[in-house]
Amino acid sequence: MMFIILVFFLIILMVGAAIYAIVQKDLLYAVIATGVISLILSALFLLLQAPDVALTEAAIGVALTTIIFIITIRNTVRHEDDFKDRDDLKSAVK
Amino acid sequence: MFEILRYGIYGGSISLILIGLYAALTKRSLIKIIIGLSIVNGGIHLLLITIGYVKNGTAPIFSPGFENAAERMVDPVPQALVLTAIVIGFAVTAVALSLIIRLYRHHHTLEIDEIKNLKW
Amino acid sequence: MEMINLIFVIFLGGAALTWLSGKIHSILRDVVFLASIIVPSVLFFMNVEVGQSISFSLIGYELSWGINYLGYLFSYIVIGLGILAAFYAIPAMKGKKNLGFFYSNFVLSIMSMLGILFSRDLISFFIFWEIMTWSSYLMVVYQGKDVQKVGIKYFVFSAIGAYAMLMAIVIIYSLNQSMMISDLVSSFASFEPTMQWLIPILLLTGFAVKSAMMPLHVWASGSYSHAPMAYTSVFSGALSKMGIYGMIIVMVSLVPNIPQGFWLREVMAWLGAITAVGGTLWAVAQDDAKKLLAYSSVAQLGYIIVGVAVGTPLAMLAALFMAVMHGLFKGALFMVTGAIERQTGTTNFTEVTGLIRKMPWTFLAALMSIIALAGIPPLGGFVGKWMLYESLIGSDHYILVIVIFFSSTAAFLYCYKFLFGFFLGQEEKEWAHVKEAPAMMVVPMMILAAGTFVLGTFPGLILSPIDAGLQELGYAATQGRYWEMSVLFNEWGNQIMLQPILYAILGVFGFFFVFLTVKGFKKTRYVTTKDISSSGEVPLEHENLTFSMNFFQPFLRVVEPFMKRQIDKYYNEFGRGMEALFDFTRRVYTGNGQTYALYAVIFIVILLMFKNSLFGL
Amino acid sequence: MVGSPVLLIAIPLLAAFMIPLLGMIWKELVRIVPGLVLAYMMISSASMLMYVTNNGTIIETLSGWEAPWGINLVFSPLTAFLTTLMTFMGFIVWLYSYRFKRNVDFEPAKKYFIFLMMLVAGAVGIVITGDIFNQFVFIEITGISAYALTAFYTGRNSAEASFKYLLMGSLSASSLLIAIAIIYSQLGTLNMADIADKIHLMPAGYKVTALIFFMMGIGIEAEIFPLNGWAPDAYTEAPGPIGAAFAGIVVKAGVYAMVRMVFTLFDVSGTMEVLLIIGLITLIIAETAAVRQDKLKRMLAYSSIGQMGLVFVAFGIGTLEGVYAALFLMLNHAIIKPLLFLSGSQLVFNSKEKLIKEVNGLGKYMPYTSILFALGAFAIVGLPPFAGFWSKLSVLTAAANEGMLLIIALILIVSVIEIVYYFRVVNRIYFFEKAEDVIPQKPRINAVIAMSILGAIILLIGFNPDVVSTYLHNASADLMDTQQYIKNVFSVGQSLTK
Amino acid sequence: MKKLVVILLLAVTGYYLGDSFMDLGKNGPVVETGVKDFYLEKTVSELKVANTITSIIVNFRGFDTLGEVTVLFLAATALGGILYKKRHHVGERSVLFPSSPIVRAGSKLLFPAIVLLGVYVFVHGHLSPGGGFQGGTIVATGFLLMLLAYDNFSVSHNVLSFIESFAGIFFVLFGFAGMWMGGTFLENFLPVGTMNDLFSGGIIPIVYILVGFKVAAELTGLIYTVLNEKET
Repeated sequence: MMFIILVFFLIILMVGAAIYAIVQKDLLYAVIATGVISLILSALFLLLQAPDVALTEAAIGVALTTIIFIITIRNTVRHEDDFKDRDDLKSAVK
Repeated sequence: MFEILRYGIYGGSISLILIGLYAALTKRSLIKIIIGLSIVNGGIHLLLITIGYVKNGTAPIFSPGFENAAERMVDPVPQALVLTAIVIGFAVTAVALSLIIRLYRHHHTLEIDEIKNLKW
Repeated sequence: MEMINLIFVIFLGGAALTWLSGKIHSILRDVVFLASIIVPSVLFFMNVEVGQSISFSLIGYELSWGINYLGYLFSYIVIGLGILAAFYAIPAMKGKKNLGFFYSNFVLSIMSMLGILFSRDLISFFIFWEIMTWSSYLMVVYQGKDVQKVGIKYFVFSAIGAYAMLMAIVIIYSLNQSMMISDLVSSFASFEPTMQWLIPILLLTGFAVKSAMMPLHVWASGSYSHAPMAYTSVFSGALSKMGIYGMIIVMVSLVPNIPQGFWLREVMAWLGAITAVGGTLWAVAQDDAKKLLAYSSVAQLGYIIVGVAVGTPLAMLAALFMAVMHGLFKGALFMVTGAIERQTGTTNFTEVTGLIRKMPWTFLAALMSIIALAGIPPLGGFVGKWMLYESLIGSDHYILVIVIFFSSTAAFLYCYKFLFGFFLGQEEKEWAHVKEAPAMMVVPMMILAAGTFVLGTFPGLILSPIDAGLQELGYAATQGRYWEMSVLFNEWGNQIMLQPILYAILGVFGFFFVFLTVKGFKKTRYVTTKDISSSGEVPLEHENLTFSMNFFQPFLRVVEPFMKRQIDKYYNEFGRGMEALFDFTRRVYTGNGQTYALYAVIFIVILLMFKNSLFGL
Repeated sequence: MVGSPVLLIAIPLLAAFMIPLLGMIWKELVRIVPGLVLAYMMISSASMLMYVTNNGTIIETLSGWEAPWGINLVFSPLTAFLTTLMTFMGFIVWLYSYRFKRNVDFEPAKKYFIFLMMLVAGAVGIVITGDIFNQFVFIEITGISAYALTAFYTGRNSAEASFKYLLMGSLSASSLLIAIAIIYSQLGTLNMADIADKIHLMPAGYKVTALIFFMMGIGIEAEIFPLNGWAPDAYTEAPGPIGAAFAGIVVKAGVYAMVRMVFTLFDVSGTMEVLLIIGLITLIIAETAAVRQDKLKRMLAYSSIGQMGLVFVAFGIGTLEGVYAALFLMLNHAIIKPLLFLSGSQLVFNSKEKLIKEVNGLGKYMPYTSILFALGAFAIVGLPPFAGFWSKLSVLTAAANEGMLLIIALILIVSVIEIVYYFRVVNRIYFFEKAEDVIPQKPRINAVIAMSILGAIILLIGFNPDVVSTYLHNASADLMDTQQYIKNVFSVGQSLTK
Repeated sequence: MKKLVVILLLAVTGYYLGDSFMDLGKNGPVVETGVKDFYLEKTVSELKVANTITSIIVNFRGFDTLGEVTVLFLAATALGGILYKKRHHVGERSVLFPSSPIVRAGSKLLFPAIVLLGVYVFVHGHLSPGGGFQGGTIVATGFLLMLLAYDNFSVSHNVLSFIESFAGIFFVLFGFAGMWMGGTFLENFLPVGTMNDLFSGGIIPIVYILVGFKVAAELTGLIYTVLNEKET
């Protein structure tokens, strides 16, 4: 019983994190929300008796994917709808 | 009771898939699209793991002395598949993000509507 | 190796060798070119009898090559015209660039025409047909003048025809699992009626394109006038006859098996008549000799189609005789035009006039072939037209007779225009330097003109092979007694009845010729077009006063309402509309990657929603 | 028989891992070794094709567990035929792209050749594997190599094309995983033969859902209509030889996966009609879209998509003749379209925009390449006596035997459209005047050899199609016979079955 | 508007997707005995490996794993190729956030522990949860930590490519060895020891350790490449 409630709580948390990651305009927070999703996923895997998958998801999903996203954001733009140097954007898109 | 658990996890994973697809289909920022795709991957992985789950089963690892506990074990095959799938998904995500960096170098924007030099 | 294979191998190797030897020396190339046309032809006439055939199988299809009487008849046209045109081509094409291309295409198209006559199964028929199509296409675009319009138009029409034929072929193959034409003929009567209608119509579409029947003739003028004249003589004289050949096979061996099949005959006959009239009118309106001849070819093919469609034995005789004649005189006329083009650089009546003293032999050839074309006795055109009229009247097509008669009288106009515009009339100073064309060009056209003369006098020469071909197609044998069919022929021999008149006309003809040549050398004063004073005022230098300016203006003003409708325009509009449509359809590929992803989801949703109906759950 | 099927995948992997080390020894090795590997793959698969033609299917089990427990490789006449074709094309592409551009420095060259080799290896894996998840892994290998190769040129729009490809590719991966999940959840197995054996137990609804997800996942690789938006961009922006590789190798693997799934895995009625409809739509839309293109490679790309649609039409006919015709089409397309891509990219070698009007009048300056391009154009529109005619004829015959007259008419109309745009280009090459700013580029000797081989094959098949018909007959019979496939896979005790 | 359409489409997709799993939730699969029972049984009886997932990944479906490490290898290579610039400026690295001395000291302390944990995980992959992938990723996270903490911490590309190449080569060579000894590719030809013993399971631990090295090297190189990508 506890188990089921815990799983449901995690699922609801995960869906909430997903929705947050979608609606959040600041890409950095969105990425961190994705990391949270991966964390909850690994917890769920652990609860579903898949420890190996949980380990992998924790290592890859939480650490590496997030960091690569963050590096990409650092190299491009941080907010979803702000565009640096729109003026030479016109020249670039041609 | 156990069905409720199953349905709950199925619903969670499918809703994760749908949310990710929604992001991939409507968001205009490339990074958001990739985020959506990784969310879709997560949902699919959860789906696969749940398929293999049996009622209060144990992890498919034989601890000493329990060499014949096979019937209570969860299905190990989906877990193996998910391991592979996670790594592949990570590889694809990394390639996608590097492509995004190059696109930004070339187009100075992440708007997918602005990146239409090749059309028709 | 079988002789038949050997012939085609020599043709192919000759084409390749012609190309290669051009890299070494031009004389060598000319020699190889002539050899690669003449040697197989000689082999063909020496060693191939009617009825001998070879057969082999290719990915499951039984192929078989062999010649029959009808094909033998047509092979006279193809090879005779081909050899003469080949001789003519060498001086005519001198100095043009990439000649190896031209010559090897020439050889290829001769080979493909012979192959069509050889093929006894539909697959090789289609293969040779397509080779003929693209080799002639390469000839049309050879000079590089608006290839994107004329060339593409020619190839698209040919492809439509060929693909209609291909569709018919695969349907036939699915109906009786054999590609043999003989099997088709034998089992055609047992097909169900829809197929019995569909197959001949598709096949006739294919043949009608090549023989320039009316709704599908729009490629003809451009292609005939854009190809080099040395090839156009073959193109119009022999290559269009391939359509007639196929049409004869369909009309004679398939159509009679169709219940109410005569409607098809009537429709074909009327289309042919309309072709004749329209071609004639358009030819009258032209100012360029090439286009004039092109349209007149369309008209002449119209006569032939009428004869084939009516299909009584006499009509068949007439049609085939006219086919041969058309090969002769139209080849000669195109050669004449080519000679004039080579000497003067233009083929426009309003520019070049009064060449009669400059090029008398060319004029003679032109004169004879024009007489033959116009159907004046004693030359061969008369015999063919007479037989055609007689057969039409005999089979109660009175309105057709009127239409044909109108068009053949209107044909006089452009004949006269051709003759007058080039040769008669005053001389322009700018053509003072023009010389007679080299003998190698004059001799072939003279031979062709003489051929018209001979066949006009002794039509039996060609009528007997025609008769053999018709017997093969199942017509009653006439044992060479043509006078039972036509009043034209007299009892003793197959000669024309009115021999005395003939020889009287011959005398006049010869006197005319002698007088002409003698008068040519007498000292007389020749005036130019500018050497007139109309009511005291002297014309300006730049205004064009040649007689050919608006030559038949009153006549054209009369027939203008009929000629305003150009089918060509509709085709162009259609093409433009299709291109606009295509330009619209490719907008599906918006450059946006997200849209493509959306397409994917739409695809999967559609499949999911209609899965019960799609996958039969 | 040289080697065994697994070597076709293991050797390239070994070489791919080795090449970074070999590059440290001698820089030229990274160009040579892939060529050697591809040549080995070609020879070995050709010899195994001979073996299979005489002695029947080879089933190779991996890691000591026969099917359905372990992964197994199926080297049947069909897969042997496709493998030979693809490895041959891979070798041709390597031969052409050896020193294709001079000013490429070491690192990109190394990566280019590694990816080319892995592209071929992944495609071969897709074809010869007998396990759906393994097929998914190989699809991913091929996909990543393809993304990287598409994005090879920096400074062009190649990144954009590659990103579109990657977007669609990851969608396809997701839907494949979903389909695999459904299949496994119901049948508890991943082996193709096992699935084909048990599929009738599965409830129809799930079966169709799984089939649909499979169709989407593989259809993206196989360029069927609504899913092929990535294809023109990728073909256009990738290096010329890679366009040839896509047309000759990757798409073929996708088509194989599709038909193997439709013919063998699933027993759903009506799938053939769906294939037919999809193929027709793809054919018509792609060919009409190709008419108004102004970039050469883009036009070729649309034409290639259209040909794939025709292949699906031929498969959708569903009879043995239809399959035979479709395989014949695949063979011809895999020979002709690479020739067009190679010679075409040589024609527009020095131009930035790769416009069609830049080939004007190049017939005088680069005659050999031009004649090869013209040969390819003549062959692909199906003019006898070149290769394309026989495949088109067989498609039409197969359709006629089923009485599909409308489909015959549509195919022929579309061929007329095809003729229009190809002949425009050929006319431009030969009968137009060259613009001043276009610099003709003489092809290197290896490129000439590669293109000449393809041209020779076109002429050979055109004049004597019987050289390939036996293999095609075996392959089509093999594809149609599902029970034989299952029996072969399960009777691995003697791993070579007659 | 577009959003609405998308939501509708996704609703349909989700409906059918859920529908195809509902019944499974109620009354299980139609085929009760899949391949998994065989795997569980053989893992104990023949392979003597405690962790069934390890046995599946390395032995039963070892070919998948080979393909998977190839995918990682290709991804690392592709990253290098896609982000390739004519002149590398190694050293100047995009600093995500300036790290305080405490972080540096802590990461210096933590780094050996993380690497040790990773090595342990992939050495004991056949006995306990974890294995090559997990251990490799853990080691890679350790390197990531150092890379984040120290701006001038650099890994030699050559060493990384040596490690991954040799790991991959040995993986394939073990496959060939299996072919040579046992007859099929990647066959377990070494004697399987006693269960729950470190040296048991034949080639499984060796291959998994190779996979661990390869994954660690590839992920580290991947991170390193991306980190060196300074916005220009």
